[in-house]
Amino acid sequence: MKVSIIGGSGFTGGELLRILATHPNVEIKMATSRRYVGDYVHRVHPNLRGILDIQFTDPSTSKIAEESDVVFLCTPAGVSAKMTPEFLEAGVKVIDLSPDFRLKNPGEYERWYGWKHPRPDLLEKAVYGLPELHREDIQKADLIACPGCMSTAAILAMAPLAKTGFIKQSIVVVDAMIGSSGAGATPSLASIHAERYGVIRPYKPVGHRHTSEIEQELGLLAGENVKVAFSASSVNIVRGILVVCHCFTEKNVTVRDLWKIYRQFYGNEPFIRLVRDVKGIFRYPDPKLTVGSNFCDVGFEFDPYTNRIVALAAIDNLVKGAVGNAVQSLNIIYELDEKTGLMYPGIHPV
Amino acid sequence: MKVSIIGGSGFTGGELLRILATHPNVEIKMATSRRYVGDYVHRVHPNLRGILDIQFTDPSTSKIAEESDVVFLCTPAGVSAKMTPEFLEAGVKVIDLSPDFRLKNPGEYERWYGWKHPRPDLLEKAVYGLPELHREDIQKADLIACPGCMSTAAILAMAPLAKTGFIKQSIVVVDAMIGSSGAGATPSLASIHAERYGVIRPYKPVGHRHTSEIEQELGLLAGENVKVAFSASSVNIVRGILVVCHCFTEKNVTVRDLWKIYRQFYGNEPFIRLVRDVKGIFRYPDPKLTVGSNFCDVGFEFDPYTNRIVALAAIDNLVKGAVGNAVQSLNIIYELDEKTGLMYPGIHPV
Amino acid sequence: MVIVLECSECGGRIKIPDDVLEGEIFSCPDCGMEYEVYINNGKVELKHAEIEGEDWGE
Repeated sequence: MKVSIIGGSGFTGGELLRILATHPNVEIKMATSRRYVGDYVHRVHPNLRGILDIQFTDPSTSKIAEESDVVFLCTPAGVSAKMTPEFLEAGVKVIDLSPDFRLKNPGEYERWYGWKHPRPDLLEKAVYGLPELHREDIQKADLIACPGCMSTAAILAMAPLAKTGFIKQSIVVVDAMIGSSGAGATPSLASIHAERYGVIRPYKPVGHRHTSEIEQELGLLAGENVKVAFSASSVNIVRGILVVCHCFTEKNVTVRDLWKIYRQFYGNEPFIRLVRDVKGIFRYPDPKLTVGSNFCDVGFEFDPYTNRIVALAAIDNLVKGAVGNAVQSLNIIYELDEKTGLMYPGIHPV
Repeated sequence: MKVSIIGGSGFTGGELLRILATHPNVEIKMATSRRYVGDYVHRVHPNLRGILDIQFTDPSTSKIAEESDVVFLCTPAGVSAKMTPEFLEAGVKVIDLSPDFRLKNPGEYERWYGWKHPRPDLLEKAVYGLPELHREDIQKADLIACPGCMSTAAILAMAPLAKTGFIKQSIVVVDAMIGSSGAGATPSLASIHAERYGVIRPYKPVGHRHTSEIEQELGLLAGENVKVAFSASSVNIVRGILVVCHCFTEKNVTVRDLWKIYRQFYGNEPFIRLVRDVKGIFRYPDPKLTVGSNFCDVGFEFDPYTNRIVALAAIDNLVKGAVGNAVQSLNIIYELDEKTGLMYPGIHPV
Repeated sequence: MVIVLECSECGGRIKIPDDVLEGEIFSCPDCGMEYEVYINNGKVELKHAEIEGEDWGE
């Protein structure tokens, strides 16, 4: 199928080009970039030198629509809300990696993004692009809203617990730790090496936008409202997210129960790996072990001292946290094997 | 074809398993490890969880020979020299990633390794496994000696200059900078995080063993003895090698001449990328841009002030510096497309 | 149809569509040097386009 990428010069756009370059069923028609129009993509994404021989273009939406079956939008917040309607009207499927269509309730955009959504009618039509939770809807969708990177990790860590009633009437606490590629390629004083290197920087201890997505999805699973106390800190890596989720429960739980709950929920999901080893140096999920792969490693532990289930998840924020969900959704829409073009082993050590 | 890996628990063994796991023409029969016999490989190589479902074994050489067409030896110095003869007698092809058969001249082993080679007769039979220089010999070989990681980078950086007489009667100076994975997985005080992190550590300023290989191969190209002043320092990355090679010349050279010399030599080699950009932030080779890929990025510059050609090369020490050459050689021996199973785009940023 | 011109910096091959307009910018795939197209009595030719200096670190 013919695909185009809007906003091909950022880290997400580059990662999408990397994955699609070796995807057997995809023909990349266009990769757009206003800033780098005319440049070869490997000038911005050096890992693609010798792999992709195309240049960035900046055509009109209608030109892109003419030549593409599917468009991926790797655009900053607010851009996709304007472009998507045009593509949908032209019969082009949209896989949006921006936040513009993730939330069902327009009011939540005002609260978390301070932004009045221009097309609330489309929010109902959009499907939340997390295959492990919405496979059937994705299959029939024209508009996919890919989840935020940290939301992906937190939701996947706690989904089995939400489904089996372990997140009832209580607040869950989520600490997310993320690498520098999560902040994107736009330079800022906070992201220059001398300032960013070696930090453990609580950059959003409260009010992080991903909270609303996590509450939305866990709420659907739990069948009632869930409140999430979310804090995000950046750490001294480039790729990777670890979430440590604290779920308090009155029920008594054993590790065996947890294995059963997580196995039942994730069965044979191709990209979820349950990691709770009893020996060795890789006992719990750790993003270092997922770099470059589409795997989400999920783990858990029970703390009898505080009656707390600790749910853990580790992903590569650029792959499973962004383009992995997008390409999985593409595979689902076109009824391909979901693993197509995504079954990379991670790079270790790195 | 059926392959087995001897010494599968080290970083090189793990990287070989990663590449072979998705190689379409390979069936992995055995991965041996005395220390981890019976363990699943993903206990030692966590990136392979969900990718490879095999356990480490520790059978006799004859058992391995029975079941394998090719064996890869990822063993410390001195082990392969004992094992290889048995495999060759059993008609099994050997691709040796250890240093035991790299040098043609047995005397060099005494000088650089302080080791009397037990089977000097096999040194003539062994082919130096650098496809860009020895493709025809590799095709007909039963015993391949894969080059050292830093030798690979230095040889590929200077080969075109050696061939065109730019390295005549003069000493070349080579500064190699390498990541921590180059030291292997055996723990030592020098490699614990608190001591290894953030170093720029000249660990072998003189007398590095790879010197002999570089002199051997450049000498063959130049048609006369070449002397290499080699220094190796470890830097604050995990994967990657950069070599900066200083070649002094009386001839006057322009950048255009250098492009011509390097293009002529490397023509359309699948894994060599010539990198000397005039703009952007990726102007010269940099291992950060090759992580996880089999590419060797080669660049150059001319310094009229000291009449010096600076030749640069960057590789991933575990891929092109080790298993990449091994798997390329496997593809050549079995007359497959040399790119089979190796055409990964690197991971960027990482 | 595409015409191929040689990059004066590195000798690389620059592919130019034959319906190119005067003043269009093309860059060499091998070394990134940028050129501006000009039509010299019917013949498509390249001249150096100046590259705005980017931040290149040190």
